[in-house]
Amino acid sequence: MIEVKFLARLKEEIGQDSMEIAARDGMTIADIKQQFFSDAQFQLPILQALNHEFCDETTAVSDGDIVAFFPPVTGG
Amino acid sequence: MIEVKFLARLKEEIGQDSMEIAARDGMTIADIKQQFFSDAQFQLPILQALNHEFCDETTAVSDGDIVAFFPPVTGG
Amino acid sequence: MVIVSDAAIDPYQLLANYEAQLSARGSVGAAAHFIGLMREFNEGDDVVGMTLEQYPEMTRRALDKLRLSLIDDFELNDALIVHRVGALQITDPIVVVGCWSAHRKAAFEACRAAMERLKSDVPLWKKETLADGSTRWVEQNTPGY
Amino acid sequence: MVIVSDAAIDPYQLLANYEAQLSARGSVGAAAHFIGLMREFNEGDDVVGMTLEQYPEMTRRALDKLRLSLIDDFELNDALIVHRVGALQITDPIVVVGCWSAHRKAAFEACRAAMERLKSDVPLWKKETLADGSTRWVEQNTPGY
Repeated sequence: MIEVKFLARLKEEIGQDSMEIAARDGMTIADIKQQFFSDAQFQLPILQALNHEFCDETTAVSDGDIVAFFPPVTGG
Repeated sequence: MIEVKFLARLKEEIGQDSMEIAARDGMTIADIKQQFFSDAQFQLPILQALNHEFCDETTAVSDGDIVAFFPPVTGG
Repeated sequence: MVIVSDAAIDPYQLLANYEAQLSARGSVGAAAHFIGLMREFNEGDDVVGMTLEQYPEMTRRALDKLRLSLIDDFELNDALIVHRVGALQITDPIVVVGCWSAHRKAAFEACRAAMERLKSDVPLWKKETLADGSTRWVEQNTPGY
Repeated sequence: MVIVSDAAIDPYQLLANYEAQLSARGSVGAAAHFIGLMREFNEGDDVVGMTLEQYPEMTRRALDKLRLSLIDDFELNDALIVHRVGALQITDPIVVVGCWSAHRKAAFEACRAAMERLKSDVPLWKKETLADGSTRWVEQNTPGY
């Protein structure tokens, strides 16, 4: 399984902070993003992290990974 | 009279921190500078202030003024 | 050092304490510090409160990485980054960046770069409460340059 | 505020106290501070002591002018400049510049500009004591940009 996390505004829009999905061969971050954020309601850009490191959409994911989606950061 | 002050390295090189000189018609800072610092022993540049404000050499001086000479500043 | 705090912070106490324990203090000629404070306005609106959300498993790691990048890139003696999370009030310090170096150029540049990197590389999000009780996510950062 | 002090100063206490009494604190979103500290080396030599000479009738006036120029040029909420004079020891703070503004860009730029202006517009001179007991006037400033 892959743990998918949603943070900040996305957590509110998705309505929960994480869920698990099944890993598939050749799966990338973009595949997961498509699954959750294809609706127009989601403002772009949406950023992502794999196992707590920023990454880009083309990054491959596999069983046991933790993927997080979030809006551009606004700390500081 | 004009009070002439020497600061920092110039005070040491002149050997005193101030002296008085007579004011003359048409006198400028450059005239006083020439009087004290024509010797090669004095490293240039030498900066100046008139009545506690930075000024340039062409500034006119008159009776009662306070003129100060000093090396480039190195505070901070 | 990196600190993520859900309680109020005292920037000057943190900076003073951290500086006091620096090794090789005699080689430090410059300290440049930045403190971000909660304003009562943003993008033209009155703001009465703010919550800073983090990605807990990632925030500290990202701040550690940022701190090491500053020390490396600007040859600092040391750096301190402290960030608030949770509920903040007007005038509360949000972030503290402290940079110590031999000469002022490096400290100034590192401190400013720290804030830009923090605003792109660290998973933190601000949610503001406005005067009418409504809330909104801050969508973009004020330009730093 | 401007302070010229012939006694040791505590930069963090000075900054904390000054910030606490700022008017309209809720409009302050950024504070950028610089502290210059006495290093144990300069231009490749070991330094054991330093004396800062001033032009007493002029120093404070020049610092006041500098402070007002910063507030004007960078639209600061406020600024604090503190400078030591007299005999300093290794690790002693020499100068403190505090800049408070609505957004970080102004505070950063004002703080850095303050140090450059201070190093050209304020009548202060450093005299170093080297390890062998000899003294020398500092002839030039380290580049700030």
